[in-house]
Order: sequence, then structure tokens, then C-alpha cells
Amino acid sequence: MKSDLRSYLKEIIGGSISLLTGMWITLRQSFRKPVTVSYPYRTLKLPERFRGHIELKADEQGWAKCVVCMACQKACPSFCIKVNGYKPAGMPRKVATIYILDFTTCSLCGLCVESCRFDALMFSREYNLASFRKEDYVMDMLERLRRRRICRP
Amino acid sequence: MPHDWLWETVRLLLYLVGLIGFAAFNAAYLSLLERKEPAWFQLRRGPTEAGPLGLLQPVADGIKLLGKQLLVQGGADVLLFKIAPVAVVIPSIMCLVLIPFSETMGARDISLGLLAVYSFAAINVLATMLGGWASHNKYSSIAAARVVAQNIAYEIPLLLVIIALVMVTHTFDLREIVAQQAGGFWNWNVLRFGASPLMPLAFLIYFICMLAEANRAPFDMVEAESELIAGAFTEYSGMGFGLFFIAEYVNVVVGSSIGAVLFLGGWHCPFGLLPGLHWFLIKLYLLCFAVIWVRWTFPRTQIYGLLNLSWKVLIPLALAHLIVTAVTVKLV
Amino acid sequence: MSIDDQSIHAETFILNLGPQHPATHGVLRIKLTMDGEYIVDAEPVIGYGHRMHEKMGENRSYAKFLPNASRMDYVGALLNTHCHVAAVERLAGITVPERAEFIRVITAELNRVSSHLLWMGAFLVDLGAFTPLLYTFDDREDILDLLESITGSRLTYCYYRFGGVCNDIDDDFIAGTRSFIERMRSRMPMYHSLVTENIIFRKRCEGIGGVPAETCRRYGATGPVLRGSGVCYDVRRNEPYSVYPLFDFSVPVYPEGDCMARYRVRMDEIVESLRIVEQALERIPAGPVMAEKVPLILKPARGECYFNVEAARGSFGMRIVSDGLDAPYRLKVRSPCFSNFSLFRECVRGTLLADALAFLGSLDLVIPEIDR
Amino acid sequence: MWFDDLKDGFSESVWQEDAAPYLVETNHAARGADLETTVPAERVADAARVMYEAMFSLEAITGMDWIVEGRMELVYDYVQFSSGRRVTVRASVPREAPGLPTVSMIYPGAEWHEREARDFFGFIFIGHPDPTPLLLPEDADFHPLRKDFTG
Repeated sequence: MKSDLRSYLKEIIGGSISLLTGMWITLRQSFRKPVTVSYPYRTLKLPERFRGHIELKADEQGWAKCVVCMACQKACPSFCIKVNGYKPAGMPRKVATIYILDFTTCSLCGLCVESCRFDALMFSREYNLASFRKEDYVMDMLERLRRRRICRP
Repeated sequence: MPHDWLWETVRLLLYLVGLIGFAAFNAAYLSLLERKEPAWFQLRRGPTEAGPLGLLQPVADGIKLLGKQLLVQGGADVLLFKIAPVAVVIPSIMCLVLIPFSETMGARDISLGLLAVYSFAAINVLATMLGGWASHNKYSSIAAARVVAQNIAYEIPLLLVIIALVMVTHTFDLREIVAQQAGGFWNWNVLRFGASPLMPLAFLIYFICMLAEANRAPFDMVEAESELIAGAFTEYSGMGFGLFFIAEYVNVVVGSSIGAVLFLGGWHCPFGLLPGLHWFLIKLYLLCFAVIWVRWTFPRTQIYGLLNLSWKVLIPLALAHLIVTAVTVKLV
Repeated sequence: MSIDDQSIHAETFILNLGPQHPATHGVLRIKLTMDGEYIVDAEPVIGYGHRMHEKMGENRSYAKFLPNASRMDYVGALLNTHCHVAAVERLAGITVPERAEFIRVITAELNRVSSHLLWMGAFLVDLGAFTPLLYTFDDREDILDLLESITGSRLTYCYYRFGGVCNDIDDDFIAGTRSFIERMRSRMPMYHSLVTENIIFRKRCEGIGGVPAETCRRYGATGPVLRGSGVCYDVRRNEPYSVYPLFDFSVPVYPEGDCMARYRVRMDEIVESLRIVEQALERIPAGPVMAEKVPLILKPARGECYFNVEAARGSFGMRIVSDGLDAPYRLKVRSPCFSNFSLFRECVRGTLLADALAFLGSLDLVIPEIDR
Repeated sequence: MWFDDLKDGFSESVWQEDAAPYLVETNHAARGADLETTVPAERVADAARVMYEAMFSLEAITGMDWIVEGRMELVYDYVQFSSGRRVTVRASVPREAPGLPTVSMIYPGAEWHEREARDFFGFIFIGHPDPTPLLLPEDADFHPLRKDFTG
């Protein structure tokens, strides 16, 4: 009986101490600076290897480096890349005429970039992708490249 | 005299408007504090976008709630369902009427003020239970059953503590109780060791019971969002929910005010200097801060753990305190 | 969810917990038969997030399944991917360079820590404490930053390849990981005094959700659930794979079988994982991170193999059958949560609703992993 | 050998004849199992009982559809927690009549695994306590992992 009472009191006192410790911890934390970043005003630095959606690379003349080897299309697990092209006269390689990424089904695995033997693909560093329309995510890569004012038509 | 009677009516009406405003203001800005304070604890920023430092956030919340339709679920008891939020908020505001804010401020003083406050507080429980029951939702029904069990369990130690206090002060009049504590913090009831050495403990019991009575975490069995979704309030939308929300914060304010009045010397300065409304408000908001602080630190208790705490810890301790007080009052 | 007249008068009533419920962490439904607040029967209804990963595996080449593997248990994605690549490597007889194995161990253990941290936060939210969640997320964010710097993504890493890993780690990563280990170690006492010793937390966990060791065996429960029931079984120790035998780590075991034991197992595992990472960082050899001569399109010889790893939630296994083509003939995924959760019904009978939810939280379920 | 007990158990209640040709020791590092055995389909429950008594736990049940050979196979993966040893028990049933006894009476954890195998392959587990689909919708009458399942 006596030990029961003692353990009872011990539990009350120990419990109260544990509660006060917890409150002390949260209070102490409240004097630290916030770790969050106010997103639209400040952004974090993207790491070097950030895997966004893909983007075509351009060569020195501004052509897309893609040689339409179809490796990326084959490597894609989600079948979201469509490439087509032809071999113009006087060019040593094929030139892409269609390069479409269906970003709605892309799983951002990066297997396409890895499969590219011609260093023609890179990861975009864009992540603010939001839209109300699904069609906005069927991206024409050549058009995007053109818009970057590098690619010659 | 007709003149006095007229003046008294106008005064009461003014107080009523003022108190409703006070309640609304507190509900709004305690809800902001409820979002800012955990943000400090959790190394976040809390709301920042609405107004400077997010100060207009409660306004945005209020507009949002007002703009929402009050949906009534099929099968619900429509009358009770609609009465419940009103019935929960009115007694909370009624309690404010009885609180002496300062020497000169206070809507109404009655000699049994303390009793009246707790009578009103009991209606609150009934209304919450009604809302849960009328919702026609199983989660709400469970919450309705819980709220009754919880409030019955916690009213006992609460009232035991208060009875002990009344034995010391010899009055139920809140103004009189504050008046007795004038002249520095050593005269406050919380440190009135002359009456009972367990007074600080009594204050602690009061604080815990107040949390439980206001259904605040860690005793928020009624809401228990990880178990009962939103408990008794699950089916409420728009201002139906908004009124429960207001009532919760007004209850916190009432509980903290009574705590300040009974134990912390009401409007008196801790150093016996200029008493006034500001001292009362400082004590009130410190207690509110503590209430929110507790909520954002601890896990929720379990319903039976909560009842165990009441019956096996708080009631025995409160009884011990009562006996000690009775003995000292008799002897001294 | 309405109370019809009949069920008011009946002794018990049916309570649908989910598919949308704050405590189920995903689309899980449990059909509870309740007697007041006591649970008479609990029938889990799963499959809301079923995506038929196994069929997808049969329909695509081995490499194309890599992103899928990280999407089953997205909280511990690298551990699943580890199982997949190691199973295929076993089947195709690919030897992985040692440096790659070290990198796999480092990243997988970091992923385990992040998974346990997420669990701890989510478990405390189940118990009604929100603040620890943000603290664990603060720590977890460091791991995600580290892993993002080498894998390029934050959650569904697609980092391991058959024969190695796709990117080498750099000095920044090693330095960052070292400082993270320091930081995490210094945070543990804070967690213990904020959470472990908290009387409310202890009251809600000690003696709640008891799972006897024998029940674990009958249901095939593994991972922290099993070790929290006093059985010292850890795939890393009992069936060593990768370079785990090189490291000195202990397998935390608590015999009580309650929520607290599972909690303690996971907390100790965080410390043990940090130890493994620390040792791996010290002993990581130089060399290539990719095996040579791994064919672009993998066609393992006819055969079958089973491989399992210790994922954050238990033994994650894959049985792959090859018929010599570039896609597996059969790819079976054995997810730990599937078995861990199947014991819920038996163990939860007769407990209170609140305790059942604490128990549910302590099982550390990732519903998409159950559903696959 | 550590599997002598198993062999005795299997001889007694599963094969009722010489066990040697059936219980094959395999390389754990290459196959992921220490022992493999094939039992007649109607004896899987007896095999499970032997495994249960040898303190094994049932880790997974894998269905396979061998459409060319016209049979379907179930693979039971057993693991012993104390040692980490694994035993694979296989049983084949004809594709047209894929019925075999349930092991969920011995290993309740098998209940879900069997329901999953029934969802995906259409195995019929005789004596199974719960006949509703587990992962597929309640009204699903298709078996997606059968090799002749299209779309």
C-alpha cells in the first residue's frame, strides 16, 4: 500500500516534470529563427543535378543537338516522348522535326537523359509549373528551344 | 428613480455591445495567436499574407466562414442542429457579463457571481452535446457522449477547488474576491499559504480543469481530429462551425479571466502599484498564451486516460486541498 | 454515415473509418464494428490506391520498372529500388563495384532515417501532437536536400541502376552528411525529452496495441513491428546483402510488443543507421560507380530468384522470373506493410477507438505500398 | 542437416514417401532461398503445417501463370526469423481448375495473400474464410495477371 502510494505520487511528479520539460523545449525553440522560406519572395537554390522536365540542348549553330536516334523514346517508361525527324541534304545527321514531351505522364525519372548518347538532352530548371489546362503540359520541345532564341528554323 | 433606471439600462446595453465586441475580437485574435504561436514553436512564420504580419487573417477567415453555406445533413434534427451553435455561444458571452475587468469596469456584479459563471458554463456542455447528437453522424455522436463524460469528470475537481477558495474568501462575489487580493502578488490567492499550503497546486488543478472544460488540447476529446475527424463539429459548415469556434475561444477567455480573478489578483498590480484594467488583461492573455502553449506541446490524452486523470489524480488532490483548507480555516 | 433507427437500438454499430480520414494517411478504409467506443471487429478494406505495379513490371523492360519501384513506398523509395536492382542483379549475375554498394548503403540508410522521422512526426499527429512533426520535418529536410543534391529529386528517387548508381557522390555530399549526422545526434535528446518521456505520450503508448511475437510470425509481420515484439530479425543481419556485413551496427529489439516498443525500435534504428552511414563514409573506397559491360537492354537468362531487403517498414521482397526476354515474366512484390497491416484486425479487437488509431499509427503504414 | 526435421515432416504428412528427390538445397546467394520443394497442390496446407511447426513464417504467396504449359503455380515463401533461412514451397494446379486448399487456417496472414492471388490469377482457395476481392473492385470478374488478360 505504501509503495503504491509512493509510485502514485512519483508518477504524478515525474509526469508533471516531463510536461514542464516539454513546454520548456517548445518555448526555447520559439526563440530560434524560422527555418521556412517565404516561397514566392525567396526561393531555395536548386541543386546542380535537379531533375526537372527535359529540355533540348542546342549546338553552336543553334540547332537542336538531337539526332533522332529514338533512344529517349525507347527508354521512357511512361511513353511520354515522341520524336521524329529527317535527314536534310548536306547535314551529317538527322534533324528533329517533332519532339514532344507529354509531361502529364512523365515521372521525372531521368532515364531519357541518361539514354542520350549525343548529349542532346538536359533537365530544365523550371519547377513553377501550374496550369488549369492539361494541354499546357504537352510540351513541344523544339518550340521551347526556338523560344529560347537559339534554334534556327 | 427613473433617471437611474434609464442610465442603468443604457449602461447595460453599452456593456452588452462592448462585451460581444470583446468576445468577437478575442475569438478572432486568439485564433490568430493560435496560428502564430505554434508557428514560433515550430520554427515557421504563420500567416503573413493578409495584412501586415498577417494581422488581417482573422478578417479573411471570418469572411470566408460567412460566405459559406450552412449545410444540414439529411437525417439531422434540423431545429437542434441550428440551435446548438447559438446555444453554445450565448452562455459563453453571458459569463463575460459577470467578470470584473477592473475596479470600475464590469457589466454586472452579483453576490453569487462565481456560481452563476459555472451555471452558465454547464449549458455550454449541453449545447455541444446537442450539436453532436443532432448532426446524425456517428463520429459526432461519439463526441457528444465524450463531452458529457469529460465535463462531468472535470467539473468535480474544479468545483472542489473553488469551494476551497470560497471557504478562504468567504464570498462568491468575484469583485470582493479580487478586492481581497490587493497589494502585491504575495497577497494573491495562488500564494495564500496562510489558507492552505496547497494553493499553487489548486491553481494548477484549476488550470487543467479549465483546459478540459473549454475542450482544449490535450483534452480536446470533443474534436480529436485524428480520431473523430472534427468530433461534434464534423457536420457543421460556415458560421455554424464559426460559432463553435468563437465559443471555444470565448470559453478560453472566460476560463482565463476567472483564473486571473480567483488566483492571480484580477486587476491588481503584482507589486501593489497602480491597479487597473491593463493588469487584468496582461494576466488574462498570459493565461491564454499558456493555454495555446499547452495545446501545441502535448499529444492528446486518451478518453479513459483523461477520466483517470480526473478521478484518480485531480479529485483526490482537490479533496486533499479542500481538507487542508478546511482545517486551516478552522484553526486560524 | 447515418445512424438508422435500427442501429441505435442494436448493441453495436458500424463506423466507417476512411477512406478519407485524418488518421489513415492515405486512402484506407476500416469498417469498424463498434460497441460504444470499443471495437468489436475491424475489417480493413484496402485497394483504393491499387495501381497493378506487378502487371506494369511484366509489360516493360527491367530498366523501365525502376521509377515504379520508388513509387510503391514513396517514403523509403531508395530501399525499394535497392531491392529491385539487387534482385535483377542477382538474376542477371551482375557484380556491383564496391563503391557503388557503399553509396547505396549510405543513401538507403539516409532514406531510412528520413522515413522513420516522417513516421515519428505522423505518429505524433495521430496522437494529437503537431509540433514534433515540424521538428522531424526540419531534420528530414536536411536528408532530402542531401539526397536531392546527388539524385536530383526529393522523394521518388530514381538513383540506383543495374550494376551501380547513376551518379557518383561528391565531397559536398560527404561533408553535408557528416554534419547531418552530428546534427541528428544532437537532436535525439530533444526528441526524447519532448516526446519519449512525455507522460501523456507514454500513457498512450505503453501497453497499447500489443502484438505478441507469435502473432507476428503467423501474419508474417517484419521490420520494427517484429522487432518491437522481441524478435531479433533484420534482413541486413540475418540474410546479409550489399556491404552490410562490413559494418558494425546493432539491431534494436524491444520485447514489449506495444506501441512504445515499436517507437523505441525506430528511434534506436535512426541512431544505428547514422552509425552505418558514418562508417560507410569513412571506409568508402574509390573506384567506378557503375559495373562495366552491363548491356543496355538487359536480358537475364531463364531463371527465377527472390531477393529481399530490410526496408524502413520491414522485409521488402521481390520475386522475379525471367524467361530470357527483356521484360520479366513475373515480378512479384512482397510489401512489408501488407503483412504488417493484416494483423491489425486480430490485434485491435476489444480496444478503444483512440488506442486503435495509436496502434494503426505505430504500424507505420504507407497505403500505396499495401495496395501496390 | 538443419532441414532434417523438415524432411521428416514433409515425408510424413506431405509426400508420404521418400523425400530426397523433392527437397532441393539451393544457394541462398543465387536464388534467395535455402531450400526448394514442390508439393502436390492438395497438400499445400499440410506443407504449411510442417513449416509452421518448424517455426517458419509465411512471407509471401506468389502466383504465376504458365500459360504454355497450361498450369498455374503458387510459390510460398517461408522464412525462419531466428536464422534467416528461407524455404520455397511450390505447387502447381491446372489452369482450367485452379483449386487448392487454403493455408489461412494455419497462417492467418495468408488470408490476404490468397485473396490477392485469387484477385490476380483466379486461384480458388478451398475453405478460405473471405471470398471478396482484396485489391480489385468488389465486382471485378477478371484476373489481370493471367497471361491471356488483355487491357
